[in-house]
Amino acid sequence: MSFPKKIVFYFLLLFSAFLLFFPVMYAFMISFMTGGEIMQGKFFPQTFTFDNYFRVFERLPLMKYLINSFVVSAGVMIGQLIVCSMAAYAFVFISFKGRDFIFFLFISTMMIPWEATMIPNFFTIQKLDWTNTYQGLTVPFFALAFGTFLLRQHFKTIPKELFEASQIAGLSRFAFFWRVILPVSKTSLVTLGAYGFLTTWNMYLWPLLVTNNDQVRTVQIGLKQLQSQEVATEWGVVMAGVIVVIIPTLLLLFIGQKQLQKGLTQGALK
Amino acid sequence: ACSNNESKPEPSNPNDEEEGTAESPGKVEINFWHAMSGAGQEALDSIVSDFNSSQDKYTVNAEFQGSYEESLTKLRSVGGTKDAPAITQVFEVGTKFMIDSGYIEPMQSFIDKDNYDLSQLEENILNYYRVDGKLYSMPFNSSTPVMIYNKDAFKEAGLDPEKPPQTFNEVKAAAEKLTKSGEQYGFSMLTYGWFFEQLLATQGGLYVNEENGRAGDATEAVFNGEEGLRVFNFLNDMNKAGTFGNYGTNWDDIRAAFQTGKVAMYMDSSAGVAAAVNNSPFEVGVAFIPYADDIERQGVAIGGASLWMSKGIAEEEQEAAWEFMKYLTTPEVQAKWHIGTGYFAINPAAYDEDIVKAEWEKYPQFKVTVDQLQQTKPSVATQGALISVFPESRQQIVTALENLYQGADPQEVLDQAAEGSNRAIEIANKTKK
Amino acid sequence: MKKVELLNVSKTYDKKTEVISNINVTIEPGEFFVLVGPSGCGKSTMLRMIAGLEDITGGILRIGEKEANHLPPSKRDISMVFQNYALYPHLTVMENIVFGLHVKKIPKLERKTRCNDVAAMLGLSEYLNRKPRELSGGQRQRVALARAIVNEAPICLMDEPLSNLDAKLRAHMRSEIRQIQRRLGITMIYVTHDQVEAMTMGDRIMILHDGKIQQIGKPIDIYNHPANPFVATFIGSPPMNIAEGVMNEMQSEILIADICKIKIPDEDSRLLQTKQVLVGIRPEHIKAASKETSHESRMVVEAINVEILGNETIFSFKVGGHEWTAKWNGQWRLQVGDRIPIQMKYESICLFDRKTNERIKAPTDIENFILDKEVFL
Amino acid sequence: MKKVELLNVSKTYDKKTEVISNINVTIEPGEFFVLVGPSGCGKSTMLRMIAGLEDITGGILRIGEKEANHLPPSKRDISMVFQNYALYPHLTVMENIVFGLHVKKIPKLERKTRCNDVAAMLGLSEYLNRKPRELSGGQRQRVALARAIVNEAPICLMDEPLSNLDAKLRAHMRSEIRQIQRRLGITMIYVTHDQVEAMTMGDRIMILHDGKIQQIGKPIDIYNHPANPFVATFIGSPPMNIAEGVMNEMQSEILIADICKIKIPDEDSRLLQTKQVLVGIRPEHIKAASKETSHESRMVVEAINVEILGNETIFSFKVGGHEWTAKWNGQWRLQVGDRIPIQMKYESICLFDRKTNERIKAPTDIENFILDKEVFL
Amino acid sequence: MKESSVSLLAKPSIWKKSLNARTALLYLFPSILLFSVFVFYPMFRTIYLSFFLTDQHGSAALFVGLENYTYLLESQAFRNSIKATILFVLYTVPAGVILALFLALIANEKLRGIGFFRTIYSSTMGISVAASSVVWLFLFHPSVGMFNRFLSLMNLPEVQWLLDPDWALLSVSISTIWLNTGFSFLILLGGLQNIDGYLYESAKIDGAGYWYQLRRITIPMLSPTLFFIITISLINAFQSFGQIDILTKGGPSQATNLIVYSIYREAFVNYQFGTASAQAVFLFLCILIVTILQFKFGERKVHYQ
Ligand SMILES: Nc1ncnc2c1ncn2[C@@H]1O[C@H](COP(=O)(O)OP(=O)(O)OP(=O)(O)O)[C@@H](O)[C@H]1O
Ligand SMILES: Nc1ncnc2c1ncn2[C@@H]1O[C@H](COP(=O)(O)OP(=O)(O)OP(=O)(O)O)[C@@H](O)[C@H]1O
Ligand SMILES: [Mg+2]
Ligand SMILES: [Mg+2]
Repeated sequence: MSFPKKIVFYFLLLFSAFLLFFPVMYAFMISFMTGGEIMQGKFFPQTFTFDNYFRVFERLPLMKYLINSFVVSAGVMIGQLIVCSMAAYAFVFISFKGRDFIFFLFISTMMIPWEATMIPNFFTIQKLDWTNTYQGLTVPFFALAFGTFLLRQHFKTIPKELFEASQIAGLSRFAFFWRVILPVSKTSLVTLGAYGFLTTWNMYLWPLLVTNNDQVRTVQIGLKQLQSQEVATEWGVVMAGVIVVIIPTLLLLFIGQKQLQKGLTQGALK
Repeated sequence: ACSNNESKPEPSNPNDEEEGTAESPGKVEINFWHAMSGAGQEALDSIVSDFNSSQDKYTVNAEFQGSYEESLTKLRSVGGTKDAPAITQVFEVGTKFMIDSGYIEPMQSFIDKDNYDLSQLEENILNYYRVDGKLYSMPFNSSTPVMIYNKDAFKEAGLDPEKPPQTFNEVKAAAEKLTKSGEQYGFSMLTYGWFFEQLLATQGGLYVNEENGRAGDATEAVFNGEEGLRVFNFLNDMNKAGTFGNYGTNWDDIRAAFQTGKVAMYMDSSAGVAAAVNNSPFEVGVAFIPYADDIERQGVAIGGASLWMSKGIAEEEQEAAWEFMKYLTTPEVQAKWHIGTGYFAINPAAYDEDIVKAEWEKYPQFKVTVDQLQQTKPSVATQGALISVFPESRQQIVTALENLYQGADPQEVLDQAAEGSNRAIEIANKTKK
Repeated sequence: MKKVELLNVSKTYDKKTEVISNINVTIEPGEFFVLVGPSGCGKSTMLRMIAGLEDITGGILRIGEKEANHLPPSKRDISMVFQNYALYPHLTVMENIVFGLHVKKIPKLERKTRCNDVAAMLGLSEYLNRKPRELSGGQRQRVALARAIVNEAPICLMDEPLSNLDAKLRAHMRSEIRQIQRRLGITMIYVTHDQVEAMTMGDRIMILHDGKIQQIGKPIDIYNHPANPFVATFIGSPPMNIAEGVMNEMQSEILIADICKIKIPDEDSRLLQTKQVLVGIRPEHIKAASKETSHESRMVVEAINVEILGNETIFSFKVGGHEWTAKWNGQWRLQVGDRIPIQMKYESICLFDRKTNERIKAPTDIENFILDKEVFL
Repeated sequence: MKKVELLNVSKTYDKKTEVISNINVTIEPGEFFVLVGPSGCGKSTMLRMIAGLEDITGGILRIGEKEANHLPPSKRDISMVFQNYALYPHLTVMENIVFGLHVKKIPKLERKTRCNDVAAMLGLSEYLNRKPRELSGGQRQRVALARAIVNEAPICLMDEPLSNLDAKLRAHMRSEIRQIQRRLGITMIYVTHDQVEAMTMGDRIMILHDGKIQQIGKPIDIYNHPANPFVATFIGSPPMNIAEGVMNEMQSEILIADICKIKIPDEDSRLLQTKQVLVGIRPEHIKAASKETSHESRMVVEAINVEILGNETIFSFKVGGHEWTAKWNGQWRLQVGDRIPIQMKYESICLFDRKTNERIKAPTDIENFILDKEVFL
Repeated sequence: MKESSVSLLAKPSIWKKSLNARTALLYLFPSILLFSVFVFYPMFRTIYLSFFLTDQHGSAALFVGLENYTYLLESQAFRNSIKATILFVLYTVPAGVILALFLALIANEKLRGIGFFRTIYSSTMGISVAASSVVWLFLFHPSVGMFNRFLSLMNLPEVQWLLDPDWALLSVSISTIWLNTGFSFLILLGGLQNIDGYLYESAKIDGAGYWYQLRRITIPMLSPTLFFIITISLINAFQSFGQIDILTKGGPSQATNLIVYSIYREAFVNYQFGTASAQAVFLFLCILIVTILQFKFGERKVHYQ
């Protein structure tokens, strides 16, 4: 690439990166400011104090929330991986009547607004006596049309000869699934896992509904608890909370970047 | 959707028991659902833990349940069952719903049983929650609206900072003077139905028929009468004149505007006074809310939330809840609450506590809020309206205000809001069992 | 070592058209049996029916003495090598090889020794710990082979195992597979569309076209006595040249594409009964005309393409509407456009009935040498 | 029609190892120049440097008379056919063909006529509105070709354009490409790793190995006079057999792998100066021993693999540590294990210096026929 | 012998067929069960409720037939919601996809340190709606927000981002676009990297410039990925909720009262499950129709390899 062209690209890259990351940087800066500084609308804090962070952890059992969030997100992730991969496996490697219809049915669930189903689901959870439990927070999300779709697309790229070879070797269906399909589809599984983990980590309304106390609550509720309605909000603390909440997911994203990208594209293409 | 309310009579959820194991076995444990976040939660948590350590019979678990709407949604699903929390905090507009719901035990029964002396509490607050002479819930976080103004700006504009405007016309005139085009608006008000209700009440205007819903189920909204129109005209005039700043529906936005000198006068909750004084780089004054010129000032209705006791839970839990509520009303606790949050002390004796005195020393503005409350003339208007679909109706008012600010006709938007509320009321009455 | 027998086997995917129809063949124990035919003729389908990967929709399949129509693949005592190898990409070479043994619960120690033996035999010992993607095409192919061999199944099926390899490796693997099959004495059913593979590897080959058997037999017999024009052009490279011919009863000669006449000897005059024939001649049987060649059987053609391959020269020319090729040994300095006198002998040509496509006459002057006769020992 | 000249061209990707080193060659206008070599030897790299798709890290490239090191690809007057065709899958055949013309802002009408002409020439007229994915491999290949031709660029580069095709189509395309190149008179630089393609298509071929030129010349010359053992075994199929040999000065003979002696005629006795040699002989030069064969030059070998290909028979046997092959015409009824008497003539062998790898002697009895001499007209 | 073979053929084939279906069912069982309980059942319940008025406890109280629907269609507020939703989709989807495409294009160049930029661009995927909306709330702040400060710094009139009904939807759209950029970017980048480099080399030899290559090669070749991301973005846009709740709560003047938010408010604040359900059914139909249209018309233009 020629030199002037390089300059143009670097300029675009830097400029976009700045714009895109500005909100995060801004939140980061505010998290170090005092109430007065924030109201004056500064960008750089006068001194970097960790007061807001101390206060966040003081005010809320944030560690507990983080751990809960982690357990719930990991739980949903694992659940989704199992349920979706099994469904996708059936769609790809077992031919049976009505397969396309059931698949269409699965896909159609992507279009149902979650808000429309939330209240009845809440009652269901209550009937099951699952409020305040991890299963109440996780199980409803195990079946995921997007995930099934993504994995199905990937499974389709696996040569069917692998299936046949293992049939000749005498492998059972499940053994084939377990010992061949899953290991071979690692990238897609990582992708779906990351997707499931992130979306679960970011959930707010559902965890709020099905929990009554701090026992299994997740960190997004904590974020909400930092903001007040009638009484003035302390923005510095809220932003500290925001930073604490996004750091684990950002870290996860940075680490899994490559894998994620690979897996996502496989799903995107027919 | 409530068929599940009669669910299995199992002991309440396992986590409570887990928590209980930490305590000595004889203790009665109750849950307290609240919607206090931010500073309110901080103060509340400390009161609850004080209570828990002040005696060894009861343990209260204060549990945040999201915003008022969210927590009410949850209550609806467990109300009347064993799973219901012993105490629930419900915002004032949910009062009618709670009374009708059948989930709750009226406070009055305990007051009678215990011979509790109600007179020690602030009459004007109790009035709101008293229906047919029965107190249904225990007031908790109560606030009234006040007008907060920028004394420095007053001086600058040649106004007397110690004599804030009182009537609509005075406010308009002052706003005119205070407005500096592009830099500072004279007056602002949060786009929130509560303030409209207050400006209505202080004129003695009613919100709904049937004596503001206190003589029976309201069937029609009447806020679009002359009092309501006055309020809308008041706002509309200033908006047209460019002296009114619109800062939307978010409490923090309007406060920030005031604190950064963008607005010279605005309506706030009494609970916001302390922050306004603290965060503003200028001197802050607090005044009564304005009233229509040719009319006598009636005073304000309270806002905020109260605590409700559940029916259908174990007796000793109700007992515990009652004990906790009594504890809450003690002057010491109320003093602490008042200072921590800016909400009123429901027990006026609290204002004599030293800590309050010290605080008032620092913030003489607090006194104005209490005065306003105590000078209120009790009537159905200042008691506040009772309707089950209040949240929806408030939303109608918000929309009406927003449209007003966009230049719509005051009477028209008001009528639309009334119409919308009527439909909601109608449906609610139709489906009421 | 087991026999495989197909009785009237047929297959249809859509219940309407038969992809394979009425196949009757017995594959003897220890035989190297090659299934050859153009793309889409049903070779894979047939192999997969034998493996149990497709249902047999008609007829009976016997493996050993047992009817096997409904046996699951793992019970058929077969091993199979797939066209694209079907190696498990997440397992190492060793794990790939012992995968089937693992499933069959063979003790670990034995698995290991068997794997090592096979790996040594196929020259894979160095690569046992690599993943398939770290191997070259030829090495992958050998892993697939190893996986089939290690099972010691008496029957081995291979579906175009060499089609992805380059020419050199292919030649090498051809002989390797053949040698392994001989050493182990297994019954091999081998699918290919490459006639060179079919010729060089098979004890017997079966030529399939449109799901029907064209001919079964030893490679050389098929080469020398093709049953129909399809077989004639399919086997042999460059393919046999074909043109329409007309028998002239009067002069007892064949007129090929109106430009060349060939005299029919008296003893073959019975052939004259069919008028419309197809005449075929293999490129190597088209010789340069020499001074001795009679005028009639001589023909002068114009080269339209010349390829000098070092040890042989191939040139092509037009006969009627067909492009014919001739193959001569050695390096011929020919140019495109050169007019080349050639001769065709009656003994070299092959005649088919144009209507029935049946062979009327095979070439008789095959250059068929027997070592003892030709060579001084 | 332009000349392409490489002066001392070299290329390194990582600034450490040279992938291509010191290439000096002039490709004449209108020449069909083939670049051949094993996989990874740098063929594509060299072609891409000529195309301007890779930087030239050393030396000078001239196209026509101009230095072209820093010209952008579009200014080099070239067209290129990629190994995998690089057809635009979202465009129709016609759009693919005229893509370059479109870019060059050639008027619509002319685009159309040129496209139709080229399509007709390559037999693509029927497919102009199809998408590449609806074409067979051979048709795709022709579209790629058409796209290159339609530009009427004086130089055309092709990178293994036939490697994805099956044998039959490949043979056909070979002659087609050759004919088109001749007709248009363009300069063609053609990359392949297939020696048959190199032999049959090139006016001259250049053999590359490890980024270095091994030999440049006419295909037949290279076949007959390979410069070193690498070239000798790379060109010709089956490859030339190679074994270590030792010169015996006393008896003026060569001892091949301790089992066979060949007498060196007196006139060649100067060859005896090198003691350690490599002896090469092409498979077709290994003949069956006949009664006339002298005892010394006769050898009895055991066949370890036999392939009867219908018109020729290839068998292999061990010589020293090497597997040798012999190719005989006709069908020989040989069995594996047969002991076969063969003979090798001094005239047929090729000798290389074991140290320098240089050729000492080329075979002299090439079966080189000139039409006029052999054939009666 | 023939008979026996026929009987042998017939029996197991039925058995085998049902075996396949049964095995498949076994694998699908968890999904089917969960979907039935947590998606289909509530959906049917929603449809059921949409024919009723509900009481204060949210249970069906009064059958009103299609009245909820007719009310909705006549209601000014709901028409407004539809308008807002359509506008929101129009604001967010094309702009979001184009922005992500732009980022993917510049991040697809082979430059030093490109990994850093890719990470930054994909970072919004890891930030929750709740967290980011809080930050945006602050950025949009009428008096202390960065945007207005910046505007006044440039001597431009300040904008009431979330308060002016003309701006509010746009402001929410901006934050939504930002929020969705990470995901779209990652997918588009992946799509770009899947395009065969030979195509570009071939175009280079033909002399095609950057823009020409972009228009004639990159975009068409990327079309399957674009199609995927547009579909997902559409569905997401129709279902955006969190940012509305935090930023505007549907206001000002209902300008941002998207259907999903309106459903939420009807159900959670007003406790009118009947109308909420009717809206939900309506929304479902909208998404379904848009998706079908999208597949029908969009896919034609898509090229699959
Ligand atoms: N699953 C299937 N469903 C329907 N038809 C099929 C199926 N598999 C193969 N066919 C058809 O059956 C015929 C034979 O296919 P088969 O795969 O056996 O050919 P083949 O001889 O192996 O060809 P190739 O050499 O290309 O592999 C083809 O016409 C093909 O289209
Ligand atoms: N972009 C690159 N970066 C570093 N090394 C490269 C690159 N491209 C090719 N090489 C190396 O350069 C050498 C020559 O590669 P090239 O592609 O020219 O081989 P080739 O002769 O075309 O082989 P083939 O027949 O397999 O196509 C190889 O060793 C290869 O690994
Ligand atoms: Mg096949
Ligand atoms: Mg190459």
